Amino acid sequence: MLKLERRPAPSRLWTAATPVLAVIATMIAGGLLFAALGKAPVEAIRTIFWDPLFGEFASYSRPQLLVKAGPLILIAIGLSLGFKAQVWNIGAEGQYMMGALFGAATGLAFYPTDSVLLFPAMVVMGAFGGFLWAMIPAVLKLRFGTSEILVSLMLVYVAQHIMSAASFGMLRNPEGMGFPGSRNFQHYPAAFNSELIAGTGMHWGGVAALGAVVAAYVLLTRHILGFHIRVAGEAPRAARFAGVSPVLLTSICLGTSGALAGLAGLFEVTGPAGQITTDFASGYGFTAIIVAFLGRLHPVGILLAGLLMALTYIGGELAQLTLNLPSAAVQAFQGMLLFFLLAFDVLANFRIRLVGSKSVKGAGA
Amino acid sequence: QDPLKVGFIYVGPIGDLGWSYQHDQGRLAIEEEFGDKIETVYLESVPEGADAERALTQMAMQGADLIFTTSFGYMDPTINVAAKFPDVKFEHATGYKRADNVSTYNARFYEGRAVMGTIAGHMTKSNKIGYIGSFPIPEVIQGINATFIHAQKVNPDVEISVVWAYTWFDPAKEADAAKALIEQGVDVILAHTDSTAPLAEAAKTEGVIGFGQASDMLDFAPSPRVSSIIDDWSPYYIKRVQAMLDGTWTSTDTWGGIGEGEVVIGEITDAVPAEVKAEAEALTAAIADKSYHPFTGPLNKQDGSAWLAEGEVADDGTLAGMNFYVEGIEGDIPQ
Amino acid sequence: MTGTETAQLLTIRGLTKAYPGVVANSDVSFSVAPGEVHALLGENGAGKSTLVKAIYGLVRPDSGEMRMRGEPYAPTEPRAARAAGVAMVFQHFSLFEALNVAENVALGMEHPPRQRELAAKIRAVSEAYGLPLDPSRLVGDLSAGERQRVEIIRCLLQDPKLLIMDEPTSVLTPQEVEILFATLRQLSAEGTAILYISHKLEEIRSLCDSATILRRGKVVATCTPREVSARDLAEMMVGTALTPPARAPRTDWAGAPALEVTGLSVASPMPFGTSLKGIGFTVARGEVLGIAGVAGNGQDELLLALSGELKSAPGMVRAAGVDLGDKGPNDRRRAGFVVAPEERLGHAAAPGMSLVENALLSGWVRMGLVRRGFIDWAATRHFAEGVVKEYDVRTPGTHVAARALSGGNLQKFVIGRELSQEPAVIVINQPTWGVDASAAASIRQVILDRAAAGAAVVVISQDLDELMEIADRFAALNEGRLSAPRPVQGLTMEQVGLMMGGAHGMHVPEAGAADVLHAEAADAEA
Amino acid sequence: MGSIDPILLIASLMVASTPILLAAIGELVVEKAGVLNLGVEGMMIVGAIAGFAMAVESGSPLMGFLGAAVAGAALSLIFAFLTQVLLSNQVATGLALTLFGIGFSALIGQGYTGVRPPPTPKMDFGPLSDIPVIGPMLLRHDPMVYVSILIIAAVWAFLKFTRAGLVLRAVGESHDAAHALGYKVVRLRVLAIAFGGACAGLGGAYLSLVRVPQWTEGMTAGAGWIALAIVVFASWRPWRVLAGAYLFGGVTVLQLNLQAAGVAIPVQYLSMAPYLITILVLVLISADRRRAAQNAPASLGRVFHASS
Ligand SMILES: Nc1ncnc2c1ncn2[C@@H]1O[C@H](COP(=O)(O)OP(=O)(O)OP(=O)(O)O)[C@@H](O)[C@H]1O
Ligand SMILES: Nc1ncnc2c1ncn2[C@@H]1O[C@H](COP(=O)(O)OP(=O)(O)OP(=O)(O)O)[C@@H](O)[C@H]1O
Ligand SMILES: [Mg+2]
Ligand SMILES: [Mg+2]
Repeated sequence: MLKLERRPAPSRLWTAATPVLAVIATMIAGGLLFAALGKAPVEAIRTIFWDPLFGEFASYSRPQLLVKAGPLILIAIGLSLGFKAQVWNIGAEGQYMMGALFGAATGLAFYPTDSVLLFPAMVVMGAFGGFLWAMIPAVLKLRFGTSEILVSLMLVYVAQHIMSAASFGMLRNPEGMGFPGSRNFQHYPAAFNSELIAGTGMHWGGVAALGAVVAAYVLLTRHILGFHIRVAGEAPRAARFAGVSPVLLTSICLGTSGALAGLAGLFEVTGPAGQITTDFASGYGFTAIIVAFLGRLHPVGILLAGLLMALTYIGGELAQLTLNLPSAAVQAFQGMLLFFLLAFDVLANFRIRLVGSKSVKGAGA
Repeated sequence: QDPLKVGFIYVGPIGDLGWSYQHDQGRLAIEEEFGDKIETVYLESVPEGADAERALTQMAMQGADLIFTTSFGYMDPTINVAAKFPDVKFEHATGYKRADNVSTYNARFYEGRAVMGTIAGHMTKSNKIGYIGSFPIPEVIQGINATFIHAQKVNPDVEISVVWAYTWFDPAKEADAAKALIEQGVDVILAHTDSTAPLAEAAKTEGVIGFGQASDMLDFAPSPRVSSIIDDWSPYYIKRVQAMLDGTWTSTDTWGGIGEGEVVIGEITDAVPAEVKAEAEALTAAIADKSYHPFTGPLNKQDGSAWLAEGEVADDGTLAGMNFYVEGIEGDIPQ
Repeated sequence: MTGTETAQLLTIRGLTKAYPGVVANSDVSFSVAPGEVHALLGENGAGKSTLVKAIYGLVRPDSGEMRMRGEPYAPTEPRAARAAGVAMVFQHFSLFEALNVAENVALGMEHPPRQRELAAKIRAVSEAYGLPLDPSRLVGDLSAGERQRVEIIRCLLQDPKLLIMDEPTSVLTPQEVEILFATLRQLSAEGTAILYISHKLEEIRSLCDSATILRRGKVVATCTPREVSARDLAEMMVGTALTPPARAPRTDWAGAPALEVTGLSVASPMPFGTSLKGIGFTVARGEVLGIAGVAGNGQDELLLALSGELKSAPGMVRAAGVDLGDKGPNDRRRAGFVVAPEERLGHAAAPGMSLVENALLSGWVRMGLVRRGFIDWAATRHFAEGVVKEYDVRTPGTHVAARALSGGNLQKFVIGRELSQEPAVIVINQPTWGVDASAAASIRQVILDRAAAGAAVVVISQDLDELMEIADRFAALNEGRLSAPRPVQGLTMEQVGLMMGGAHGMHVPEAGAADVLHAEAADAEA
Repeated sequence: MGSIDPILLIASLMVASTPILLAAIGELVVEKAGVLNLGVEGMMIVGAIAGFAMAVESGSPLMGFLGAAVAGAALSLIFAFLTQVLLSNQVATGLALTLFGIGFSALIGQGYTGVRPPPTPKMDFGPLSDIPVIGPMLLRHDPMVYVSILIIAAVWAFLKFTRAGLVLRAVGESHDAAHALGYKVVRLRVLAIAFGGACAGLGGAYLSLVRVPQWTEGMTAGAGWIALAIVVFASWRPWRVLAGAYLFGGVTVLQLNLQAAGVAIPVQYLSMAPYLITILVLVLISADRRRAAQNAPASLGRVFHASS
């Protein structure tokens, strides 16, 4: 029988090794899945993990990794702060949409303008939109003890409806022939979040993501607030002993994650997506939860996990194109990745022992 | 010589049995037609926006020569990617932006709706027909108007209730919407959403009929599905691929209907009386040979203001941006 | 097999159980006869609980043998133990707060009768033994003493042959202890063997027929407790001679009282907690105020209200005349407060964090470890190392997680962290809980030293001996109210017991209680 | 135009609510045992496809529902293994389960799009179903509507009257105390999780076999999350789960009925209503903190590790 023995302190070796093990195990299990679907497993794995980085068209897909990973990392960093403090914001998708809406609405309200202040104002409003949306569960939790998991989630659906109402009403492009959707920011230079250096895929969203990684790292390792966030997650009563106000901390965690998700939405709508449409949200807010866990709630881990996740998306697309791998297979594959990560996590905190059934003398005598 | 590589990107899964499914049927039709002269690739469930642009670029880089982008939301990504790949030809469905290497195409679904409206007007006993709308966009509003105009033509007492589902595809919600309409006494259901759920719901109540939408949905024949309006993209896709093979492809704007074979009226079942069936078939024929246009005056707008004078025919521009109901329909279009 | 062995109820020979890093029981042998009250003695961590858990089928020994009435006995789960007539009252209650008394009792029985019958039975048996209980009340709403009655009734209803009690009296007032002892004596007279674990040596001397003493998992002595002194028992447990703490002569400090609490009333933040009602006291510089009380009478809440974790109204708490009533923990720390809560792991320290991080936890305010929000890790490490060295904390280093320290060492670390901050006011709950005698002595010494240096000290403890030893004045918490403090000098145990609330609604069992029990048990079988 | 007939409205909300009702009562048992499984959506959709496939292959809706229950339970065992044996974080594991379930169901469902499942017959109550009001409102449904109510009643009776139910509540209340008394915490929790999975599977199959009936990818469209909300909303009491599910289903159906009846309320606001009302009720329920704390299983979501 297997027996788990808690390690006195988490093993550093295993903490670092388990994500790698999880990826390898996912490759094996995913290979089996693809084989079961009648696809060449090795080729499928290579297409997903190798080709986007080093394949024929890697010069295009590598920057695209950044484009795709940027919002994931930005949102995941915010979420990880909350998760560390046991504050479960799982409605980042809604905050992402509200950030995009607030920011885009600000930009469109001043259409047309070429003021250089416009874009910074939009950034602020984007962050504010996400912040505001996240403060709803925060306030309800603090005031009434309502579960932030459920409220933040319900608000995703509400945000989705607001999004679609906006793209049909308030923000509809007056020159769009009656079709839903706002003006395209590509044609609105003062509000457009363009590539900073052509061909790199790096736009302000990517810069913000990297900035967030660094800031979160400093916060968590050097700053007393980060320390308090960690204590709150580790031992809530010890946090209160240390003078942490749960009200303040919950607000900070939810507010920050909302603001970062809002920023991600703003950079996305003004850049890669280009416009507000009913289908603007494409699951970044939910995928970021996985990224946060995949990165073990550590800023650098999240950076890597975001890139890895982007890789599975882009590689998955390639596999669809070249191997006809159904898109559902890629989704199942991502689910497996998370399962394996969670499963191997146990190695960092526990020693696994094989125990034989030792005989107790009294029983036999 | 390499086979011609034709790419498709779909907004939903090809298994949605609706919009994306029908486009994929078109893809299969060209494979059938051209055999190994061509090769096809596709990407399904591609979100509109940034992902679409990347997907299109990857497809173009993988050597696609002709790419069909099958959702309105792919309009800007298509134009952007087309600018980067001047040698690749693009075909964007339902949009209005074109370029030298970007064509647009759409289907005149309202022509089919006119036929359905005629059948509905005859078949309803309660004089109430129900319409499940997806989103309040011109294409859907054309369909509601065309249905109502032709139902009223054969049955002046008819009323239409519209429920907006705000989704193209959510079977449970579509089923609930159909049910709500039936409970309001509606006995003919039309849907401009993509699943078979409304038909399945109609099947649960005696005497309620409906129509297949996007695909034929023959599983529900002979009743409740008494006929259907099928998006058949194959004729257009075959024509365009042929043009590529012949080297005669140019940027065009195509808005085909029943006459072009893009909109097909599915078999009218025996649940429909013979004379109604005959009338519907006559209307279909008249629309096909362009001797009749479903939007022919005299027609007023909902508020009673004149729209089309006697004998006047709506122009394509007005239709493409249609954002009003015709006289006789109650309720507002959500803004 | 000898005759005496079959005469014994339970015989244990060579029992060994090892945990990673500790051998909890090493070659333990002893036996218990029917009707015998047998004490298990030993320091914290000596292996007493492990041993009784093995008897109750919760822990599987690595080797060794157990016999019940001469028959091999190796319970694999508590159900088997209960079937063999073993019942146990746990050290940490095994009760469910959101369930009612009858449901809690039913959960500990093999074949409980229907709820209605069970309720009647609980009423009858509890009356007969002088432990009245309402079967329909939620356990969460009961006092600690009442909760223990639930556990005891649960055992009694099973008509046990062997009753194991793991530290049952730590939550009782002296009067309640008397009643419990009467019950136990009666059970023993009826032939029930009792295995009794306690750190209260006087109790053991008055109750038990024999004792087995464990040290570091091994049996180091057996004796008849009535025949030896408490001091001898203690020295057998520790293995060294003990010296009581020395007190420096009192200095009289001038000025306002260092700590002044007036009309302190706060609601408990815990779902089943006790709210504080109008607590008032003052502590002068250099003075130690001891606060006694049975667990669950508001000790935790009082500590939280003094530390600032629980906000009170302005004016309720003053230090040297400054109003701190509505200030949080860090503002109070700035004003000179240091606080050591009872629960070391999870409250005073974060289990998964290193000692350095745990030093930062409460030390940063007074020790200046944070500048403009940024942490000075080097200084923090230095502070932590200082505490470890000065307070003799045995640890491989300051990088290890708090969880990895033994209870006593962690307690030394926590006390050290707080006391080395040059405090003006010290509040400690259970300073030596779970700490071995020599370490306990040194902790008491440091507290007295701090008082001598001019700090005002509040010690909350359930250990009356400890309070008598270090406190100048004494008060008791009872259901959230604090009695008026009295000088320790000249206080009798009787008076202390009354201050703690006497025996909450209990009375000495009637003769013939056992008949009720047995009649009930017979019904249950039928 | 028309007005809304309350009899028909109630009849249709019963059908519309049944999937979330089934999923929610399963989750209630899981949470009563102290486990928070956020993977309801994933288990539902796998139940939807598994039930659909079984029904189509066997031609029997009954087999379909059985298959769905088995599939839901099987998927939930992944969660059980990770959280109960490998002690993983329950929130993250539940989310992973949902992600995996959605992808996996789409994979196995590829051959089933456009297939029509065998119809599930209505219950036959004979002349009873012609009783005015009661008949059309309550007695003209398919068997699963009644099964779902029976499950509620059974869970209620199980938790209230049986010893196993008492043990389950005890485990959810304090796993350490339950362990000390010799109850098999992990085994019991695994069973509860499997039961929750089976119920979620049934709920999914009800969607694909009765309510829609059709298989399409992603067809649960968030119903699993609503089920989770309803458990909290019901403060962990079985009959309130019924009330909560019917309330939510009622609001959903009502908004479509209002539209169909031509009531002039902006559609966008109507369609947000179910979510806003859920939030509102969650707030009202949790506002009474002491009550909420007493009803919530005290060990909910906490990892149990028996060290001895
Ligand atoms: N589950 C466990 N895993 C690892 N070590 C354990 C476990 N349970 C007990 N120990 C260790 O075994 C030793 C004996 O513990 P035990 O609880 O039996 O002591 P005790 O004599 O009852 O102490 P106390 O007086 O504090 O109750 C201690 O060192 C303890 O830390
Ligand atoms: N549950 C546990 N899991 C793992 N290790 C444990 C556990 N309990 C105790 N230990 C380890 O066993 C050792 C002894 O711990 P314990 O708290 O029992 O010490 P102790 O003998 O009571 O000492 P002290 O007198 O200082 O309290 C410590 O090193 C501790 O890390
Ligand atoms: Mg013990
Ligand atoms: Mg100890």
